[in-house]
Amino acid sequence: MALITFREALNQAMDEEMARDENVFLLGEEVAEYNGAYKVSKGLLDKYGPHRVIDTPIAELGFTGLAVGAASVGLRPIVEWMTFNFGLLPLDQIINNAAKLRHMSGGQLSVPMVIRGPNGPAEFLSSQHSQSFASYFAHVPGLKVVAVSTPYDGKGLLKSAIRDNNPVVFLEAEMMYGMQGEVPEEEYLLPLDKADVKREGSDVTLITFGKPVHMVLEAAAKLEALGVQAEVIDLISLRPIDEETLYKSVRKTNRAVVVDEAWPIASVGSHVAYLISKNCFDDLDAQVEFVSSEDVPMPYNHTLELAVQPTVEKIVNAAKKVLYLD
Amino acid sequence: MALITFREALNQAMDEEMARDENVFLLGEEVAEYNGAYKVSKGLLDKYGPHRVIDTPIAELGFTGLAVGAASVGLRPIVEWMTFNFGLLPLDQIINNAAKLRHMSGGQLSVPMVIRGPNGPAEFLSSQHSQSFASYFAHVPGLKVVAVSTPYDGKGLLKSAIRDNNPVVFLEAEMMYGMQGEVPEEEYLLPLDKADVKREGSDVTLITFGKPVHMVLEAAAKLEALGVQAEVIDLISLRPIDEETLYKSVRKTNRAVVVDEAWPIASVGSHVAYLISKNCFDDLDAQVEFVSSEDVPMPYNHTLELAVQPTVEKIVNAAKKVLYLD
Amino acid sequence: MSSLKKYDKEFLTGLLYDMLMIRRFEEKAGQMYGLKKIGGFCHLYNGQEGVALGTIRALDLKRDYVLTSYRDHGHALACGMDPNAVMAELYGKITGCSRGKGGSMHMFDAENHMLGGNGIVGAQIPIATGVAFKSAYEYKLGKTKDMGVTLCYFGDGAIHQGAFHESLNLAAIWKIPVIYIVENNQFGMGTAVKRVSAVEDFAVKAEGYGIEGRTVDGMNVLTVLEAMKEMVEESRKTGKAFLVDLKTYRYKGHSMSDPAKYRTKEELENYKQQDPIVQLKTDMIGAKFLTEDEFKKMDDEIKKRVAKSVEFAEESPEPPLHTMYEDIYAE
Amino acid sequence: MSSLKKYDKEFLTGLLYDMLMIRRFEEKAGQMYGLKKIGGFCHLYNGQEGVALGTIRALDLKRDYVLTSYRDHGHALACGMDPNAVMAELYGKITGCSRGKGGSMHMFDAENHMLGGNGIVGAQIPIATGVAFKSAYEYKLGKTKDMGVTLCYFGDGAIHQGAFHESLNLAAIWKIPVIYIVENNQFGMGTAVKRVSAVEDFAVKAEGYGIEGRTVDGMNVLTVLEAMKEMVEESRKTGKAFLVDLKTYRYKGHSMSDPAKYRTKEELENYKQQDPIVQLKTDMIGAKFLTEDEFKKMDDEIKKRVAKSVEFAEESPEPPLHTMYEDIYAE
Ligand SMILES: Cc1ncc(C[n+]2csc(CCOP(=O)(O)OP(=O)(O)O)c2C)c(N)n1
Ligand SMILES: Cc1ncc(C[n+]2csc(CCOP(=O)(O)OP(=O)(O)O)c2C)c(N)n1
Ligand SMILES: [Mg+2]
Ligand SMILES: [Mg+2]
Repeated sequence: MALITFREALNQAMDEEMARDENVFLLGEEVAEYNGAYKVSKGLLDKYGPHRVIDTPIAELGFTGLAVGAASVGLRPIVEWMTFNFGLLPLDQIINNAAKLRHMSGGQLSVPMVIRGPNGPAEFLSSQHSQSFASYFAHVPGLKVVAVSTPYDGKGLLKSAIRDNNPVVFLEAEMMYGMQGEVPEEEYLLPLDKADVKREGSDVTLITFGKPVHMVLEAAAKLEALGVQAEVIDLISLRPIDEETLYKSVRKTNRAVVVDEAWPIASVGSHVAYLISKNCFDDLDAQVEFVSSEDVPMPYNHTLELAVQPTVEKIVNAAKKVLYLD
Repeated sequence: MALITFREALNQAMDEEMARDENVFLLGEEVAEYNGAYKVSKGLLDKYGPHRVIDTPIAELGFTGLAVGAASVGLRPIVEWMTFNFGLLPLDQIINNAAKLRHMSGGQLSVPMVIRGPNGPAEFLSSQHSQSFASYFAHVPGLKVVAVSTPYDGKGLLKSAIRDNNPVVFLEAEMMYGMQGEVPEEEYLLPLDKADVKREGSDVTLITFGKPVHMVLEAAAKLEALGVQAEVIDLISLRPIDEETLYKSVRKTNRAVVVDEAWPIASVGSHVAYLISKNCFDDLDAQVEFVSSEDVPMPYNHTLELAVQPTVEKIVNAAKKVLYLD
Repeated sequence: MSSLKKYDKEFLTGLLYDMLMIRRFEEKAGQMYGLKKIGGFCHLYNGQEGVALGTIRALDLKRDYVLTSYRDHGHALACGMDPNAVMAELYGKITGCSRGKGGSMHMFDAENHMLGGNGIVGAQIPIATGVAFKSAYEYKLGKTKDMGVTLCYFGDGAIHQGAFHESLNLAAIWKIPVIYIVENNQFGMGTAVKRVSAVEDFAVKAEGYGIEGRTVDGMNVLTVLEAMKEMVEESRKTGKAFLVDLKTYRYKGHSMSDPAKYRTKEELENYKQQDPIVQLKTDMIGAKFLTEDEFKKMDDEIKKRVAKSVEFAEESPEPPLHTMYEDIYAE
Repeated sequence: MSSLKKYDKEFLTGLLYDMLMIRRFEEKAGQMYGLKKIGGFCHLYNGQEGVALGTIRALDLKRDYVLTSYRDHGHALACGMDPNAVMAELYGKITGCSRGKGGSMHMFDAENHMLGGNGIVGAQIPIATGVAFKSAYEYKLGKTKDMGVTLCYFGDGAIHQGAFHESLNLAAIWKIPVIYIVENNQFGMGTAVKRVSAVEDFAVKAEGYGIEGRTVDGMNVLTVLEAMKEMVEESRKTGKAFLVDLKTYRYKGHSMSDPAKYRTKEELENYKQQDPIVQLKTDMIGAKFLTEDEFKKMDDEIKKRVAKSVEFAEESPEPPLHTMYEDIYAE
């Protein structure tokens, strides 16, 4: 195992898949000569040349739609959106086209593409640049959606996403690119549709995905100090949702807290909280708690922006609530 | 009271508000000379002229953004999107601008505009033209979101929406424009943030919004034949959600079914189902059931497209389930 | 008018047959719509046949591609799709090209390189650019000696969409062999082209992207064909993109529900004088490639073929309920 | 170079002062960013001062409007915003123009008609078109005799966004008094303009919309001013829109985190030779409107003013926590 950063893990995944299949190519703003706004594509231009690692104009609708078309005739584009905040501009191409071309053609076409980039709150960026749009994609049949939280998962899942024959929305986080983690030297793939138990425990199930996984693990450590064994589930797949893994855990712990860094209404988090509320109705000893971001646009001021988001403290408090410890 | 159609009710609302305030204007594709794709703006061009009833090119991002700008300096645009399926193209202007200009300017600007048009499944239109995007707007702070189900509500709410100093997303339905209902002759306004109990009952609470209200009322009538008194709540406001009205009802009936014609994951419906699950945890005698559309793109074939959506039968069955009648 | 001499009779007869097939097919589709056998939006192609045939016959559909909007029956048939599959799709039957999932707006025939059929105005423009990008990609990687060319059709209304702007720039800077064809039928729904554009001739927009623009009479199928052959050939070799303003006219309303009150009878009649089918027929008779009798026979044959497609659609089964869960994800 | 003779000394001194204020303000902002007093993206304006001043001084900000991108400190100051409010906003303090909600990318001053500051590339283009639409609306309803003019700034990178295309068409067909200004600083982040555009001069795009295009040297503030005055006057009377390619250069990286390795030192030095501040200063000294000493004094005064803004920002309180729920909905 090697200790590498998140960006290196993602880079390796793309590198290996590009070496493996000539039809895989990467396009996006600043991905080539600049090596990526967050340096995730570092070195790929040198290795694969300008025909396969392509700097685009700032024209998200155009180049995303181009990727949809290229995928529909057999190429395997990886589209990097500099951030998912800019993903509203090309959204029509994902929701109305990538997700539906197969359906509308009665199964004649497939759209093997990956849309990846940082999603969710970053730092000091105010309200247009610090949003989680996970729910917009999770909502839509025809897409697969995964959110990653560790270099290990990142590499294995991105490789699977690239090989998948469907449009896969791949959610990363700006604040995680520098995080380190162990990654095997040998090749591996991870399933796109499975949740991962990141920590075992018997007293309460904490469920989240993406960057907040780390905060939730911290909260679990804090809870341990209080004598509470929290099980932490990283949802990973936001579409489809691996319900079985969730219910198995909650049927054991009888308590659940869901954490999502998005706004609350119509979020992936509240949906998961409902699924558990419904399907574990007889097993739950308390209401399912849900920790989301405050229902406000993100302020620039750092104190406020931290206060707006989930925190370890908020998660611990939510866990205490379902454990009747407060 | 006069018996008028939904389209007439909406037309009256715009007409009255345009007569009242010179800053109110309507723009969209085919709203002027063609009198609206669904004839909602019939006669307004003749009455208010081409400067205030404006046919646009097919450029949703451009004319929606134009409306955002015009509103930020004091005009009161009503933007008609021919359908909300085309609302993905201008989404950035709603989510990143209309909803945030006030915030990013520290309260200096306001954006008094209405975005209206048909949302949700229609008929024989396949998957790009038959979608409900309610959750995309309900998700976002800075917006107000209402869905209407009767001519009476439509008129009173649209008038309030036009007078509101915030961006209001106003969801109609193609299949409802011809429906008739009683509307008072005298002027009235309705609050944008209140749910409406459309039918009182004591045994189970059925919650929905928009077009499915009618189907849910039908289901309630069917349930009555089985001796079950269903209370039907029309959510109306999807942002903010009138939680009080919901909980009051569920605390009385101890059972709830939520109906939403959207896809299930991260929908307004599953969010409401979660809110009830959580906040009425001790009052619920059964899990909250949720009837949504099937998690698939809409097929063109009519038999399939009806089967994909909520039906009276599915709603009755869900109610029976929470009443343990099955 | 271009001289007929350089074409052989068989080719011209085929061209006439194919245009007439579209005309008769659309007439029948309109009729079946009236009988409620077909539902939803249904955008007929009557009047524009010269465009589809004149452009698509310039292609080699083994490697070239076609993408268009919701007004797609004509292109589908011109690409060689079986009328049965098109009619059955209009009926929403399982035997339709899209298994009843797509309907009128979503005709697809992957094998014949007809890649739809798109209901979002302008959405096919980036997608078509991407299809053509694949041809450029393989060429740049040294896999092919020249390139497949993609024809991307859209309306005079669609040209104001941002997707148009973003795509043309991409095609220009990346040398993508795509030919953008404005089927300029003078109206976007009820909106006359002049009410939403400050320029009359869309070819003028090409210069802003550093590509070449052309204006072509879309009512004469041979004029179209000759212009297209030139462009296709050049694009195939160089990856040069073109923007073509093809002037045409639609005889029917925007869709079946539109009475088309926004235009005069005289305007419509004026265009019918230039009808692409009548023009070719007349020229062929003039050149002794055709007699009135032969034409009549051809027409009868076509009508029979169309009737057969209706029969096929009528007799085809509905898609079983479980198919609603199919055709969503690929393995 | 335009002759200085027609200007009075006071006006020119003001122009020089304002440009230098932006330069010194940005230098200080960069410094404070280095000290982590300011966070996030911070896009400096050094080198482009001639654009903001040359354009905005052609306006009457009682009725004209300014909207720009995230690279907005320069425009904010040029519109007459208090440097304290700008610096405090960079610090995220409650005394900032946007109460610490917006930061570097979102400078707003509604009173001075500076309407932001937008972080989404190109998003301000339709919005500015709408602000100008209001002026046209009131004019068409007979409320005003002529129109307020809106200046809409965006970068050479932004021009490829669909929002640009859709907006220019609207402005043209509805006679909206908006002047679209490409601040063509040669790069969008690390991407040289030529790598993403097949045309060199963006003014050529104007014709495709039926509006007028101009190319102007953005490094000479008086050249800019004169060109702008003409356009503003015409737009005010007729609602004519313009597209202006203003050639300029940014001295710093795209944002504070960009080392700008994608360009040569020579290129940068070459542009610094044409520095807008140095140009005006030299010309003024040549015309005996200014001495080196006076310039030095002016510079000192400006530096003090900027230092004061830092002091103000430092001493200002953080926004209280409850303000996170404010400024979202209007009454
Ligand atoms: C993005 C989008 N906006 C609006 C519509 C509704 N609509 C369908 S066709 C049409 C008119 C298109 O006109 P044009 O591009 O000239 O094509 P034509 O129908 O004349 O072939 C409109 C407005 C749509 N389908 N998609
Ligand atoms: C829609 C969108 N895409 C991408 C970005 C990221 N981004 C911010 S600035 C920038 C470059 C813009 O270049 P240009 O328009 O030339 O303006 P300049 O920075 O040179 O002033 C990019 C790609 C963004 N903010 N918004
Ligand atoms: Mg047209
Ligand atoms: Mg630039």
